[in-house]
Amino acid sequence: MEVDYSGDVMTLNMGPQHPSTHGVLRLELKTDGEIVADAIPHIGYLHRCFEKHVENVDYAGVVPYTDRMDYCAAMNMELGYVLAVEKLLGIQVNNRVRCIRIIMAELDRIASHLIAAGTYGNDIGSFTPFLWCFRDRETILDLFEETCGARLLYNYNWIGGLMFDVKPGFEKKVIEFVDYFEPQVENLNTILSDNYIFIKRTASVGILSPEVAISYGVTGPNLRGSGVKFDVRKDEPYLGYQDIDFEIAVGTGEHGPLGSCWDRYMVRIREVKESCKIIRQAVAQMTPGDVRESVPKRIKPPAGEVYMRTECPRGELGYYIVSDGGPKPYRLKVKSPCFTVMSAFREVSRGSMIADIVAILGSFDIVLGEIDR
Amino acid sequence: MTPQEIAALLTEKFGSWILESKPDAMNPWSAIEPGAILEIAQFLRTEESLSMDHLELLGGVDYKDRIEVVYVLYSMKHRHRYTLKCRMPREAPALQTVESLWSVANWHEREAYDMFGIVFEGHSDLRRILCPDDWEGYPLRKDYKSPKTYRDMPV
Amino acid sequence: MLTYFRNLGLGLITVLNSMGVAWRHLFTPSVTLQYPTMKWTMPERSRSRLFNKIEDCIGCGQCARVCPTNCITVQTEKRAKDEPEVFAADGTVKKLRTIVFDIDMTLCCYCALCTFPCPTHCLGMTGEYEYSVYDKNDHLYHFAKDKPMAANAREEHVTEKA
Amino acid sequence: MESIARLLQLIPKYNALPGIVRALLPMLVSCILVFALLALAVLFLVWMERKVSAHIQDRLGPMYVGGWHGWAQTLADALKLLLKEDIVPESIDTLLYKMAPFIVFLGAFAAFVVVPFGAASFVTDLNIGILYIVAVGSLSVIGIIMAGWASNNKYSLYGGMRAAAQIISYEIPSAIAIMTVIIPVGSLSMVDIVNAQKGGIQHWFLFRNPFIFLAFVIYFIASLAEVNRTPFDIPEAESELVAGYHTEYSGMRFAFFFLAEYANMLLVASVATTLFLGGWTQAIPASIAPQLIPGPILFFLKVLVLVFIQMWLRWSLPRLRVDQLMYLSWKVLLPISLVLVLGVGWLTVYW
Repeated sequence: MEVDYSGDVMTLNMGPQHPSTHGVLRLELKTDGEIVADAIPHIGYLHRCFEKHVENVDYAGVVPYTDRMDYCAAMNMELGYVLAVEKLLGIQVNNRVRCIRIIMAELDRIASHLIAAGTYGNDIGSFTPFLWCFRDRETILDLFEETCGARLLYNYNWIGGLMFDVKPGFEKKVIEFVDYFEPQVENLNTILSDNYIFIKRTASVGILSPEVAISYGVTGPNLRGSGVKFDVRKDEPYLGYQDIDFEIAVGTGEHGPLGSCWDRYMVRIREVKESCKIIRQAVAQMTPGDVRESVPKRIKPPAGEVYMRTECPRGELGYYIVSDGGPKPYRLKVKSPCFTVMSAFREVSRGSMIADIVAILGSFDIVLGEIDR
Repeated sequence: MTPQEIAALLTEKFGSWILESKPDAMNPWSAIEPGAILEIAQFLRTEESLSMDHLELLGGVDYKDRIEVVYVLYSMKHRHRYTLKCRMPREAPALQTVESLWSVANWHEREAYDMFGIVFEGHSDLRRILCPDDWEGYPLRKDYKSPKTYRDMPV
Repeated sequence: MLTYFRNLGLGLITVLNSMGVAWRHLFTPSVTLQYPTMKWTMPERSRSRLFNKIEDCIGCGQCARVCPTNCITVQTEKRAKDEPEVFAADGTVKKLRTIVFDIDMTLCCYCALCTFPCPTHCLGMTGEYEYSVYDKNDHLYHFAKDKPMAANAREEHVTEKA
Repeated sequence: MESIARLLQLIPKYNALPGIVRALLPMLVSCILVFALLALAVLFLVWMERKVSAHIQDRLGPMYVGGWHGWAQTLADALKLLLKEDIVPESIDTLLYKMAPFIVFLGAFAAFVVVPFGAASFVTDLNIGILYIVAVGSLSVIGIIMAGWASNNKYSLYGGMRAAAQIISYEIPSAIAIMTVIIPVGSLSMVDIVNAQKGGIQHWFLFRNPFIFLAFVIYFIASLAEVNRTPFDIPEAESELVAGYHTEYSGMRFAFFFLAEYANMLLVASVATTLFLGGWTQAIPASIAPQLIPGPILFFLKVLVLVFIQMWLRWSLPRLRVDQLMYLSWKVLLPISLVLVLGVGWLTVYW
């Protein structure tokens, strides 16, 4: 390996094991002093051959595997897969399952955004919001554990229904949590989002212009941070989102150019408030019914293919399933939102400083389990 | 525009290159001539009535007799989606890259190369993305035998 | 010049605001649970360790078939006609004798898919989460109690590990 | 120091010792006394930091070691660091690597020789007291750069370079802020500064005139940067540089860095109290009530309040970037401190 001493460009390996790479990611930084000339991401350290595994596990057994992809928002990952197979099988679920799925997905979105906001504070240097966010997230995890028994990887959404029905009094606890949680977001705002040092560190850093974002296929909060109003729940409503009214939080570029790290972060905080609104309406729409009503005994979908996309907290998650009529999926391709955002990272982070590399990476809120699958 | 109109527009514009199209399937698609992917993609992207600016998914599928690359395209303006499929022989699958139209294709094509061995001509840096760089074989092919050891470490 | 002082003032005010929030949190009660002394009461449906009441198990092998990670191995043996009748808890006649019922907890992904198809509901997930061991092989639980009677017994329902 | 010298007279055959020993011995004993007091204070400070940070973050902090609220936690940590294996990477610059912690440690502890804890309880009364502190305080920069360079690790090199730039550029505003106090007093000696503030709260420099009040704020911010505390803890920024200049250190060497950081915090707080908050003098005016609480206790309470504010800042503010840090020092603190010196000079002359 010849080493080129071509001047003062130093390659610094922000290696797979680094406190702020949100997982096992290696960034090869070509630095000139503090300025980073080029940041080449190397992924694949957490590749667990999800798509190969899935080819010899039956349809119902794939659900625990989909949890393992984006372990911070497992409920939404399951939901995407389950909706895709239901579309393939042509199953319609009753209203109760629909509402419980919306509540669980939105609670999971809040939990995932709390991780994003907490770790982002950590990356910028303020350690306290991390602990506050995780304290609030614990209440959500308790709700999940009480309903389906697991705290992180649930396997709660089944094809055609749910594993268990929610316990009586679950709705009251959810409303209690939402009422307690909404003012807590203000706390987070005062210490982090409106803090002048935080604004100076993030407001003019990592500008992702709308054209570059669309061309790189960036979706979700990262795209909405650049001002593009695009949300799968509004764009192509699934699961009954059409009769729930909520706004799409879009970056406004208050503190500096549009599409900066601060906008992406602020979109997530506003989205959490929207999720609270959605949960309240979904709880109101709940009707009694049997949750395992339309779970098929043998899952053997007809030969064919389907592409289904859902809005997971990190972006637009797409499942492309090809089935050959057998009990096992013939091919399952997952379109992971973090994978596309990571491909845009190199262009966004050119010419920024080392401290900004960490800020940009944190604002993208990536999970390496989903990138490497 | 409904998938039927898109299929009709495509067959009318490109005629011979569109081998087969199923606009009323659950996921409306049409199979195209592998060599013509760049022109058709260019047309789909720049045509005002289509303006497919969001390449959602670019994935390889290994049917035992052929290898297929699937392009799922979506238009943010008109909110419609369409899928293109290129069918290639299993031995030396090769395609032109669409990286110039949608930069998202860069990493997706690298993954297709890594998993299926599909060579994309004109790609900026075509190398393996998920597996280690010196990994032999293409894992997602149906006839793939996983090696017992990798650099004499048991796999 | 004006923005210079405005930024200075803005900086000072927001810094003091965030310090105020931190000050208020000094007096909010802390939420840590002192683990060894105070334990978390596991909710009724919590899923951690698998347990199989082998007396009820009729050796059907449904659980092994459904498990996505193939961590259950079931080997059974036909029960001879002259033997006394043996019944599972809910009265089903046990026609097979399970000679091997192993669950490898290191492979288990805690998805609880195996607990649903079980006809006699003998396989269940308990709330027990403190079962760490020094040697990995100790996580291979052997639930079967019956010994293989007929030495040359043809094993049906053999669901080997895939 | 005189009281210790008188104490030593009582030792039998003390006068038989040669002259030089009789001169040096009291100095040595008082230094060891101050060092012991400081080590104790640092242990208490580490425990306090962990408890303050815990309660701000709704946690409990150390609870088990040594009974009530885990007071012996730092003792246990110190013992652990003592017994921990001291990994020395092999391709390092051994001399610099081994010297670095001691120089940083030296810089922090040598300055306490001049700090007046009480009326008569200080080690020496240098007539250039405050200048000596500023000089010795900047000694630890050399130690940090040595550590950064010697551990042959790109991250610690970054940490070392950033520390050098930060501490040097923040010494100027803090030195100028100190000058605003020396102008009214007229002498550099710390004891004179405290004597000038005797007799109640209205004599404290903090409230003497608005310029000095602002100088206190500037000095406090600049000293935060000198001690590498948030929002200026860039040299050991956990999220970017893994652990900055002390990445490669472990065991006892890391303990020296850790102790030096807290000793620096204590030093900066005690200098601020002596200059602005009237050192060991009482807040209630002497006319109403004579000085009941002994000097050192009062001094230590004021230091504790300032240290608490430093900790409180650490757990509520994010971290500045390097160029913003330089901007703050050169473009904000320096001009304002110059104006303050002008103001104080004008006030003391014409008023």
